[in-house]
Amino acid sequence: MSAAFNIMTIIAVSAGAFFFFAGTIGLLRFPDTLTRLHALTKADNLGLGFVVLGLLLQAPSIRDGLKLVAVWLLVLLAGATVSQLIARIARQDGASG
Amino acid sequence: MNAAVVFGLCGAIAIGLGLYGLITNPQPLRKILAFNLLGSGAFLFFGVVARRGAAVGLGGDPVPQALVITGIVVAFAATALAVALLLRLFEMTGAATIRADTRSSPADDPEA
Amino acid sequence: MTIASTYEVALAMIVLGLAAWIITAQKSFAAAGGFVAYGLLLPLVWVRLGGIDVALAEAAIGGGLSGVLLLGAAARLGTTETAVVAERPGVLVRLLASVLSAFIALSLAAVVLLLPDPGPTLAPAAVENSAATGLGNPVTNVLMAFRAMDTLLEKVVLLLALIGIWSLVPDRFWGGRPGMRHEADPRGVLAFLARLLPPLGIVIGLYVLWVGADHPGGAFQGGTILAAMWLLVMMAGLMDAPPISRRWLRLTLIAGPGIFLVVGLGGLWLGNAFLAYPSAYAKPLIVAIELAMTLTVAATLGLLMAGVPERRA
Amino acid sequence: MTEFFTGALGFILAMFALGLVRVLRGPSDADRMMAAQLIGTGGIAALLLLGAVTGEQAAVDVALTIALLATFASIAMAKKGTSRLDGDRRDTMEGT
Repeated sequence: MSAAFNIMTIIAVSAGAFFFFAGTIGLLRFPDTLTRLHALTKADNLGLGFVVLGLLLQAPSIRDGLKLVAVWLLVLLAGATVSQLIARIARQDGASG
Repeated sequence: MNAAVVFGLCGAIAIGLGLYGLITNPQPLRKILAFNLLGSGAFLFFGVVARRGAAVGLGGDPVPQALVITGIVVAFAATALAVALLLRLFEMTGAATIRADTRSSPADDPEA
Repeated sequence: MTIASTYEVALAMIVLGLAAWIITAQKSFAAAGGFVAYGLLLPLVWVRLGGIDVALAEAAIGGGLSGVLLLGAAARLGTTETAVVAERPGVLVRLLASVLSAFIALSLAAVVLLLPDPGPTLAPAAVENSAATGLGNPVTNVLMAFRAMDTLLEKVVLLLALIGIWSLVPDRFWGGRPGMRHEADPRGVLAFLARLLPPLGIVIGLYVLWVGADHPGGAFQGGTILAAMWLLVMMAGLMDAPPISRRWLRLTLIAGPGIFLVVGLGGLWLGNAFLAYPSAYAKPLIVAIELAMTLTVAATLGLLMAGVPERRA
Repeated sequence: MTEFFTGALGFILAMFALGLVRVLRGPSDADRMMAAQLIGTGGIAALLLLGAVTGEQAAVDVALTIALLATFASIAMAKKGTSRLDGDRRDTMEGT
């Protein structure tokens, strides 16, 4: 059972790392602010989401698991708000940057 | 090389950088930033001392760690006071400089 | 080199890269942005050094409050920047400064390499005496009992800084409301966040205070989180900063150090020493002080951030 | 498992360093804010993994604190030292 959990953890954390990679590459390579914002949200939501999922399988107690989920939810909330603020600034700057 | 050595060296360089910024940058706000950088380097030093005192199942000596927490509070209080002084200076003179002789003209500040 | 120390070196390099950016960046606003990132990274370093309590404090202050304070000041001072940059000292001064800084950095690096490893430690003494307070977190024990005088004075310093800021107020605004009146669309994204986040934040702040008895956490870290939630509500324009002349505000500001002082004097009266807790009541007394301290820290930090009173009550 | 977590930690840290390049280069404030956001999230992921590596459960509490407070810097950047968000009312009326 523990071996299966370990394999699932490895898969999930690797997927999370991949989304961080994709988000960072997008942030560096995409041509304008709004497409870069699109790339960023992938790293935020999915990257951290998969890392949390992977660690959830290793959590020693329910309380630790709940805290992990709370971290992810807080980041989702923050990400959604900040994305709005960023998009607004980008539009005022002419969305070219 | 263990964590204490790596981050101790890191703290030493941060102190050097902070000191350089504190001396050479004429903008008071940048001096405040440099001062905070210098302070965080000094805190890392305490972290090294604490780490090397790890014993009886603790990750570090709690006494230097407690001192750092006190230090962080005091550094924040000093930063807040410095920023308030700076903003007040700006409000009164229209410039943010601490040099008495070369005060720039408050041309674009309506309050001055 | 093991995989763990590779990671440590990489982390140290990023931290130093940011430190160099904070010093050399052209614009203060960009430098302050770098400082925020620096403040978000330092907790990683502190976790690695085994100081979780410090990591919590550094995350709450460095990554949160200090960053907001400095970014706000940098934005307000943005127009003055070009005039002051011209005052940059000459080449000779800069050269001397870099020699001096390099010398100090190198000496400190030598000290790091020469310090005994493992070094002298008070950890066994702290653990041995933890039974006296009944608390399981050694750092809280040091802060609240073994070196309680430091913590008391630290809170007094916070108050002095606040008095310093308040003493800058022009006479006509004395007793008024600090900082500017923030406005935001009540149906906008900021107001939405400021309604949703504080209830969660208050729970987390109290949780951090509560676990501080036996695990990393404590009054200062919890109070900082509460202060941040208060600030968020003010920044979203949902609530105005209170006039500084309000009695409840003044009472909150002195509650923490006040109770600390009363308990300390009680220790003197009961025949032990100043700040000596009677051992039967050590834990409840410390928890009471910490609760009052959390409220005081939250109020003091919030007002330190709000700044000089600039409007009538 | 510890080796794997440390490796993942190093990888995310490397991504973090690349994201910093964007903060430093800008060019616009929006780009800087995005990079700051990425750094916050990456830092949280790194802390969670670090907690798993060192077995230090309280690292999650640090991550929780950062998750709660990382938004503040972004809001301060967006407000640019003024009392209101630029174009606030107009934007929301259009249903964004």
